[in-house]
Amino acid sequence: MSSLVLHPAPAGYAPVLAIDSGTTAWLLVATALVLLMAPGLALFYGGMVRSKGVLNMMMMTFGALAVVVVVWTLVGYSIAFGDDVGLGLLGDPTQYAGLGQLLEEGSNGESAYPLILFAMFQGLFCVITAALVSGAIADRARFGAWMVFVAAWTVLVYAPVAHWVFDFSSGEHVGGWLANRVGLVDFAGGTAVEICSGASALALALVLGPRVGFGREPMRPHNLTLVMLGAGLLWFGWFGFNAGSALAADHRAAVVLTTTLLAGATGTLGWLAVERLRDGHATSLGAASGLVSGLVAITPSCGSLSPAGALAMGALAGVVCAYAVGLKYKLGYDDSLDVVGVHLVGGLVGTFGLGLLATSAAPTGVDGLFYGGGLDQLGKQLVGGGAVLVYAFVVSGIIGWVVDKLMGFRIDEDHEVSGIDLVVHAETAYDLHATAGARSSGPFLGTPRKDDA
Amino acid sequence: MSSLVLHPAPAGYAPVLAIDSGTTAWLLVATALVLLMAPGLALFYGGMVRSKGVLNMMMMTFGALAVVVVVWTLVGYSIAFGDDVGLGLLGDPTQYAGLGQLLEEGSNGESAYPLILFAMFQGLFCVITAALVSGAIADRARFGAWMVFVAAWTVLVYAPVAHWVFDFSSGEHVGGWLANRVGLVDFAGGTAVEICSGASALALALVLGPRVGFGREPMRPHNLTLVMLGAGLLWFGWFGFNAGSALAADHRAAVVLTTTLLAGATGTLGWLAVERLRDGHATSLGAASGLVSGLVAITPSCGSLSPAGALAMGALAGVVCAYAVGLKYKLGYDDSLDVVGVHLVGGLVGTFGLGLLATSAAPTGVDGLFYGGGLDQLGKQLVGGGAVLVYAFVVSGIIGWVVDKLMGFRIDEDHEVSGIDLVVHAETAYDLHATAGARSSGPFLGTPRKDDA
Amino acid sequence: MSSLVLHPAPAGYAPVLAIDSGTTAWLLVATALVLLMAPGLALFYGGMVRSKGVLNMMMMTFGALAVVVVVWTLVGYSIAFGDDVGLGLLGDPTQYAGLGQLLEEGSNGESAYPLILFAMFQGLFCVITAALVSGAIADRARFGAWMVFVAAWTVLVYAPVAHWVFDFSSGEHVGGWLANRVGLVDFAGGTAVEICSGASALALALVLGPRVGFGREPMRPHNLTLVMLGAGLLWFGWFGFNAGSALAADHRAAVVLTTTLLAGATGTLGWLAVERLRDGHATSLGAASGLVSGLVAITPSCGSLSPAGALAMGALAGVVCAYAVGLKYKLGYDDSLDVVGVHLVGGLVGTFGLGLLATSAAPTGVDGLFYGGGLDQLGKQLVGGGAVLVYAFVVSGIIGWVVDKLMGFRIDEDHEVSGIDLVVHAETAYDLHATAGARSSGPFLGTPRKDDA
Amino acid sequence: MKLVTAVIKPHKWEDVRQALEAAGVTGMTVSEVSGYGRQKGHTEVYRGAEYDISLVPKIRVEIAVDDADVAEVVDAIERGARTGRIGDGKVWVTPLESVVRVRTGDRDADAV
Amino acid sequence: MKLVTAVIKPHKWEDVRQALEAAGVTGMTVSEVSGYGRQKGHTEVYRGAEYDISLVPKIRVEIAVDDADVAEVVDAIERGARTGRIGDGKVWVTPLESVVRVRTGDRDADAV
Amino acid sequence: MKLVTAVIKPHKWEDVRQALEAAGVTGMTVSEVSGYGRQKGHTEVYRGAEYDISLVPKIRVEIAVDDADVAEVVDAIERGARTGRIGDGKVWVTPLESVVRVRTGDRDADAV
Ligand SMILES: Nc1ncnc2c1ncn2[C@@H]1O[C@H](COP(=O)(O)OP(=O)(O)O)[C@@H](O)[C@H]1O
Ligand SMILES: Nc1ncnc2c1ncn2[C@@H]1O[C@H](COP(=O)(O)OP(=O)(O)O)[C@@H](O)[C@H]1O
Ligand SMILES: Nc1ncnc2c1ncn2[C@@H]1O[C@H](COP(=O)(O)OP(=O)(O)O)[C@@H](O)[C@H]1O
Repeated sequence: MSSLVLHPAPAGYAPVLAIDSGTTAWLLVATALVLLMAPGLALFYGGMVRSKGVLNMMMMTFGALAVVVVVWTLVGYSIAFGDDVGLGLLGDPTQYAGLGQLLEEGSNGESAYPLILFAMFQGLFCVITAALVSGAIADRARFGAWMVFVAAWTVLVYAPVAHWVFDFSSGEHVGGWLANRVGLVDFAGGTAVEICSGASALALALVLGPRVGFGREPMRPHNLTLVMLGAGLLWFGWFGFNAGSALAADHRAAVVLTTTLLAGATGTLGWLAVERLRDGHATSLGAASGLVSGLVAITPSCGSLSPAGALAMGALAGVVCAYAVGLKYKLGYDDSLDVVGVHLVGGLVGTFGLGLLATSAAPTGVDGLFYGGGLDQLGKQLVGGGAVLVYAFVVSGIIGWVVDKLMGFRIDEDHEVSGIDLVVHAETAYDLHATAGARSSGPFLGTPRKDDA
Repeated sequence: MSSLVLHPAPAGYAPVLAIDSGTTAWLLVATALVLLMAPGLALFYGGMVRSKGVLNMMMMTFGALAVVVVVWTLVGYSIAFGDDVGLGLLGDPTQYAGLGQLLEEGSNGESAYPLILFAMFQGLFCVITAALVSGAIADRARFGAWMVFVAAWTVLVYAPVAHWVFDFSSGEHVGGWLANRVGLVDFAGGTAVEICSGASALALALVLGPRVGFGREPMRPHNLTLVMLGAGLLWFGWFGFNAGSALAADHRAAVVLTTTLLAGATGTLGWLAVERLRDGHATSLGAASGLVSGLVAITPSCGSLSPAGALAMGALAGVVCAYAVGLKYKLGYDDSLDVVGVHLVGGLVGTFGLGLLATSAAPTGVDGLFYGGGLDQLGKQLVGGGAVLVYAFVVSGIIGWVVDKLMGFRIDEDHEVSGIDLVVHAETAYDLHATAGARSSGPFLGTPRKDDA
Repeated sequence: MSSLVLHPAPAGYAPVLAIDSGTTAWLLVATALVLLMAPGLALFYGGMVRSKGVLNMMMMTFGALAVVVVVWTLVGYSIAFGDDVGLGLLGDPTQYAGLGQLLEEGSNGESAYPLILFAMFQGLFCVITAALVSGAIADRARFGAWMVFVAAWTVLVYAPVAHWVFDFSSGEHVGGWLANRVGLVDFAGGTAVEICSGASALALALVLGPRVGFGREPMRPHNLTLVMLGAGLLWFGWFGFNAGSALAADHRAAVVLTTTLLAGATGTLGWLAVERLRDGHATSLGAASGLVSGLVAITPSCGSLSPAGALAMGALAGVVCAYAVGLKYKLGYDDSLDVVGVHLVGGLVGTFGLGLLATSAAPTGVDGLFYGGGLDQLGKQLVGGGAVLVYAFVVSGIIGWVVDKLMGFRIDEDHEVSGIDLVVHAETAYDLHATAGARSSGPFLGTPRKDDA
Repeated sequence: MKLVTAVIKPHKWEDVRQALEAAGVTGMTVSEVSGYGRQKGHTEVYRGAEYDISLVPKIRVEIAVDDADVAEVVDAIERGARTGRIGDGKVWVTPLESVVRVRTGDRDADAV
Repeated sequence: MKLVTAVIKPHKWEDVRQALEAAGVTGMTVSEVSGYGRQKGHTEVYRGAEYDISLVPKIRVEIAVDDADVAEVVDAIERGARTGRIGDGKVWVTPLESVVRVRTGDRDADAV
Repeated sequence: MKLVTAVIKPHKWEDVRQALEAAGVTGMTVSEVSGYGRQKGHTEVYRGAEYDISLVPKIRVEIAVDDADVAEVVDAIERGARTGRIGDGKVWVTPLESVVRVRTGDRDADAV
């Protein structure tokens, strides 16, 4: 059944629609795919830290997943997709609070898919964005503080930004300013997800300060097979993220899947080419990083490019990000796992690059500078990207600062040196020795000891 | 295309249906997702044992997968979904023997999906249930004995229970007693999968007895990154398990996916909260365990709760199971990986809790005690949960005992100390040293030596 | 919506079709599933080599993924699915060059799915086939040479073979000789993927020669949990590979999914049975290998067998391949990870076995020898399998030889002993020690040193 | 001062540790090693190819002790580690010229 | 010749290496070990069950040196490894009867 | 009794083992260590950041032998381990005061 809805919001003026089983099937799967990006990211990040911090790294993603899902259900979805309460800045926070309203009504007659499914799909975008931020503060954040940060950030940063970017006006529903007034094109979240996570990450990295030994001690990835596996799961999940954003199982979704595949491939090749020429070796971490860079850049532009455009966009992102990750050593901020270098920079490449490479033959129907569209779209992209960057950076920084003052965001230096897994989670990730277990005494279930964490 | 069938059995009184491509697409994917739960579980369990037993742990899942698929095809599906041969206890074992009957007929005119697909989807439920059981007998079961147990258990335990719970009467087809006469609500297997696996696991743990050193020697998880990865894959697959049980790509499936997501999130938070307050640390194993607890409890109730109900159900399960896993040390049975504490207890929480928290606004249309439905549904749930618990425990115990007498279920104590991987599978999982391989002599393809196993 | 197209090419004489959302949803997912087979394979292979070569092994898959996607977009798809330029040997390489032609037209009125999606789905088949080849040359191939080989091989080997096997004539479109003139039945690539990869692998193994210490030094798998995980992901992805090849979400896809599940199960059991009887132990590597063997053999035959036939086919493949992997020690070629023993042999079992076991009750409607179809279909299978085997072996050998002459395909012996990860990629996969990182000096971003690679 | 080195079976480590504690030993250094001797290794099988693993996992314990305590320490190890089956391991004693505690600079008897 | 063996905290390895380099030591052999002593291990918690890990990670450094250099080498290690907190480790010295460089067959002083 | 300790290249372990077997050595203790010396390590690159890995993997073999056999054992190791290239490793010999076989309580020459 051909697609009957316009992307990405329900088309209010369309005839009353029944739920379409094909579209619903695809959205069910796409939602599951985006969920899978969470463990994918946990592995991608977890493999990149030292073995003494891998569990904490994974826990920041799993923790974010749990917290965001709850907060999103309670209030986040309403802020993002409720009727605008003024100026396109914020949705009505009470409109869908708790999501009970969506339990019975399958469709509002304007969508070919169940609205509650849309709410979950969008909620998982928030999860991924939050989890991405954690890459900047590896090895040194108190877990409780992180959980509190994520809750506040969901309400104050992500949900408003999602309203701006993803909430299209339709019928009597009024949405956000970037989507409807500015005319920003961001198919699957180059601004709301990538730039937002990168800018928030930079703010947090500054609030927490660098790891003990940053730039001096080696902090090389402890398990690159996890990184590669994580990258693979991310690519797989990204199909749901991007092509799911078409909100239909139609030709447009197919085009989006295509550009997502192509940009991942050339992102990989672009980064590897830089490494080969600059360092003499093409590394596996480079392949994984380039892949993600390409995917980041195609996220906003996946519905606006031709196959050739997607190949170019991916390659561009791969090359630019390969250089951008070196910045932190020069500027001295410890963005531990390069959220800025990959997601902020890659997000900017994709969001602005769309202004150049977009072709109206693609689903979003917009022409960029190189396709005769002039500077018009580029201007809109600059406004959208810039606004999200500044807002996310400032508000995340404030939240981080407040959390730090209230409860302390960072663990002790001693604990950091010992290893955060041990101190905060009372666990170590691996015990692979032939003599495993031979070296400790047995389980004991009694009076708990409360240490730091 | 909106859903045309009633859950979960074909509606015999409905007009003759054509196969719906959207529903079929979703069921194809859901079936694949449930398959993926098998490696997910293998990793989840495998990471939790000591490194000397991880391969055996994974092999018990892969072995169960292979055996169940064959036995289910030959006879299991018929017992579960064949016409009842009396009292709602058993389907006709010959009716679909070998499944050749389903090769040509796509639909019986009562289902919007191919029946052979339904047979596979249900068969994989049996796989997961069997594999769950293996968690109770880590590190000490003979592999051949396990394979024989699984075959017998599929026929004698799972298939009958599935008939009771999942086989709805329709038209001339008469199904099982719990679904049709008692009116048990078990959307995706809180009784047939969770309680059944937990009770069977307890029986086997008692038959085999505790591991050498249980409660004295430390037996801590050897690789928590595998556990986290496994938990992630399980959550992803669980969407297919639960929302696939809607047997349609419609609003009901969307609601089920929603409750599944929410309960997993609050299950995680519930368990972590207990840990933080009781032990002082929130652990990654706790996050993974809480997640699974929440998913277990939502399995029967995923179609009966509001979003708020799902949040409550998950949290409840996370808290209760966090305490329940300590029972084994008190009572002295070695349920090695807490199948009882998580699946039996979590399954009971979900099955009985549904009697309290169900709302008729949700797909199954039943009101629990808290929603003005009185004690009626709770009573049905108690009967259903209790019947499955007792039946699975007794029959699994008998099968295990017979297998033990016939061929010996347990490996030698010496072998257990050396490590089951080495002795039973002639393998070790890891060789990560820089000097890998330098310490053994080369491959030899000749006269095999037959040792134990 | 029931399937409206014939497998596997658009049916030109059918009425003009609209895109079907259910079919499109399934193809979107199937394409994602085939993508996931790439990391699945990378893990499966990566776990099987020594720890000093795991990254290179994974990089050969990720590299192939990136290169093939680009080459396929530029020209591969056109060669495979463009209008035949003569004798059924080759499609018109310019017809869809760059795929821009498919950006706007959703369907050509002959397919129920977007054509650009079909192009991506097929492109990923080429990715998997290329990546499979790398298993034969573990631990010793220069990465740049591999990348060049893959590009040439995509154009000269895979794309033509795909044209022969997968490009069905329809309307004015003329396809390949094996599919249309010979009448080869190869549902999902027993010839184009399995035999082709196996024969290419054998050729490359001969071009590069054996690893230092082959047959003398032990080279045992360094991480069997990765192998098991990889096998699990492969099975999951294979559902997309095989059932996606139905190009519709219908009863035929359901049958294909069924045979794929069953053959994987009995493949596992077949291999384990051989091991148990021959060596005395059932190993996890055996389970993973048997699973893959069963899946390989069902790939061509998944649309032609009854459930019973699929059980038999899987078991046969498991048993035959368990013996076939020993050949390399006897014959002295170093097919490092048994691409020949599993994929070539398994592909032959499936392709030829179809001539015996096919039943016209299954989707492809062909009867094999045992079902009263005589020798007719077997003959066609022999021609198809033989032609692909010879062509792939010869042309891959020539490409490999040329690459070796031009740039050198193999790394130095010294480097091979040190470990290819270190030398070619300047990385090591694991640093799991408690003292991780303590033993090297910190990061330095400056003048790169160019070594070998 | 002497250095007592023991190579023992991994699962006897806890027993040895307790025996040493009873003998008054408060410090030691432990490492994972592989043993080669009368106790044979095992065979592993990968895709039908057999690999002979000749080494077996052991734990090595090193203890710096006063000359006077050597006999008691060796005795404690023997008691803790003995199973009576092949592969129980070895204990050997080497002369030590000096021992230093890094934290304080204490020497010899004061250092352990 | 003497063999100097040092057991130190892992994160002091780089400092020790530099101190040794300054003292003219150009070769050594390093291994990962676990220490048991005054510095206590930690407790890990898995599903509510507590495990006492009594061993702490250490690095052992072995250096064969000329008799004349022993004092300087021990000194360098002390300087590099000392933090003043419990668990800084031990250094001990044993007599060596001979040293051989495998590559050349050089003996003793020529061999290190 | 003497303790012969050899630090060798990992891929020469099999040759050394065979040479020792030929020399009548039936027991030894083996461990994974890292070497620092003339043979330099390598550079690894992660996201453009270079890390100098100064240590190279080695295998250490310890053998308790009768005084009479020391020369032959050292010789066997030299033969097995030598490639003539930098990094072949070291062998050193220390005096042993006693050796005990845990299983039997046998001492010294009877214990190895
Ligand atoms: N000559 C030796 N030098 C050093 N270590 C030895 C020697 N002989 C045996 N060992 C160590 O002692 C362990 C036990 O020795 P083994 O011969 O197997 O049994 P047992 O000591 O009971 O006779 C070996 O695994 C090895 O680690
Ligand atoms: N008697 C001993 N013999 C060998 N090693 C020892 C001995 N005592 C301590 N060690 C080693 O020295 C390390 C530090 O000792 P510890 O008692 O913790 O602190 P400190 O040396 O500061 O008093 C231990 O972890 C252990 O590795
Ligand atoms: N003074 C020393 N004390 C202990 N071990 C040493 C010493 N010098 C070298 N080694 C060990 O010997 C190994 C080889 O030494 P190296 O200087 O690299 O080569 P070569 O022995 O061929 O001159 C080193 O990796 C280290 O393990």
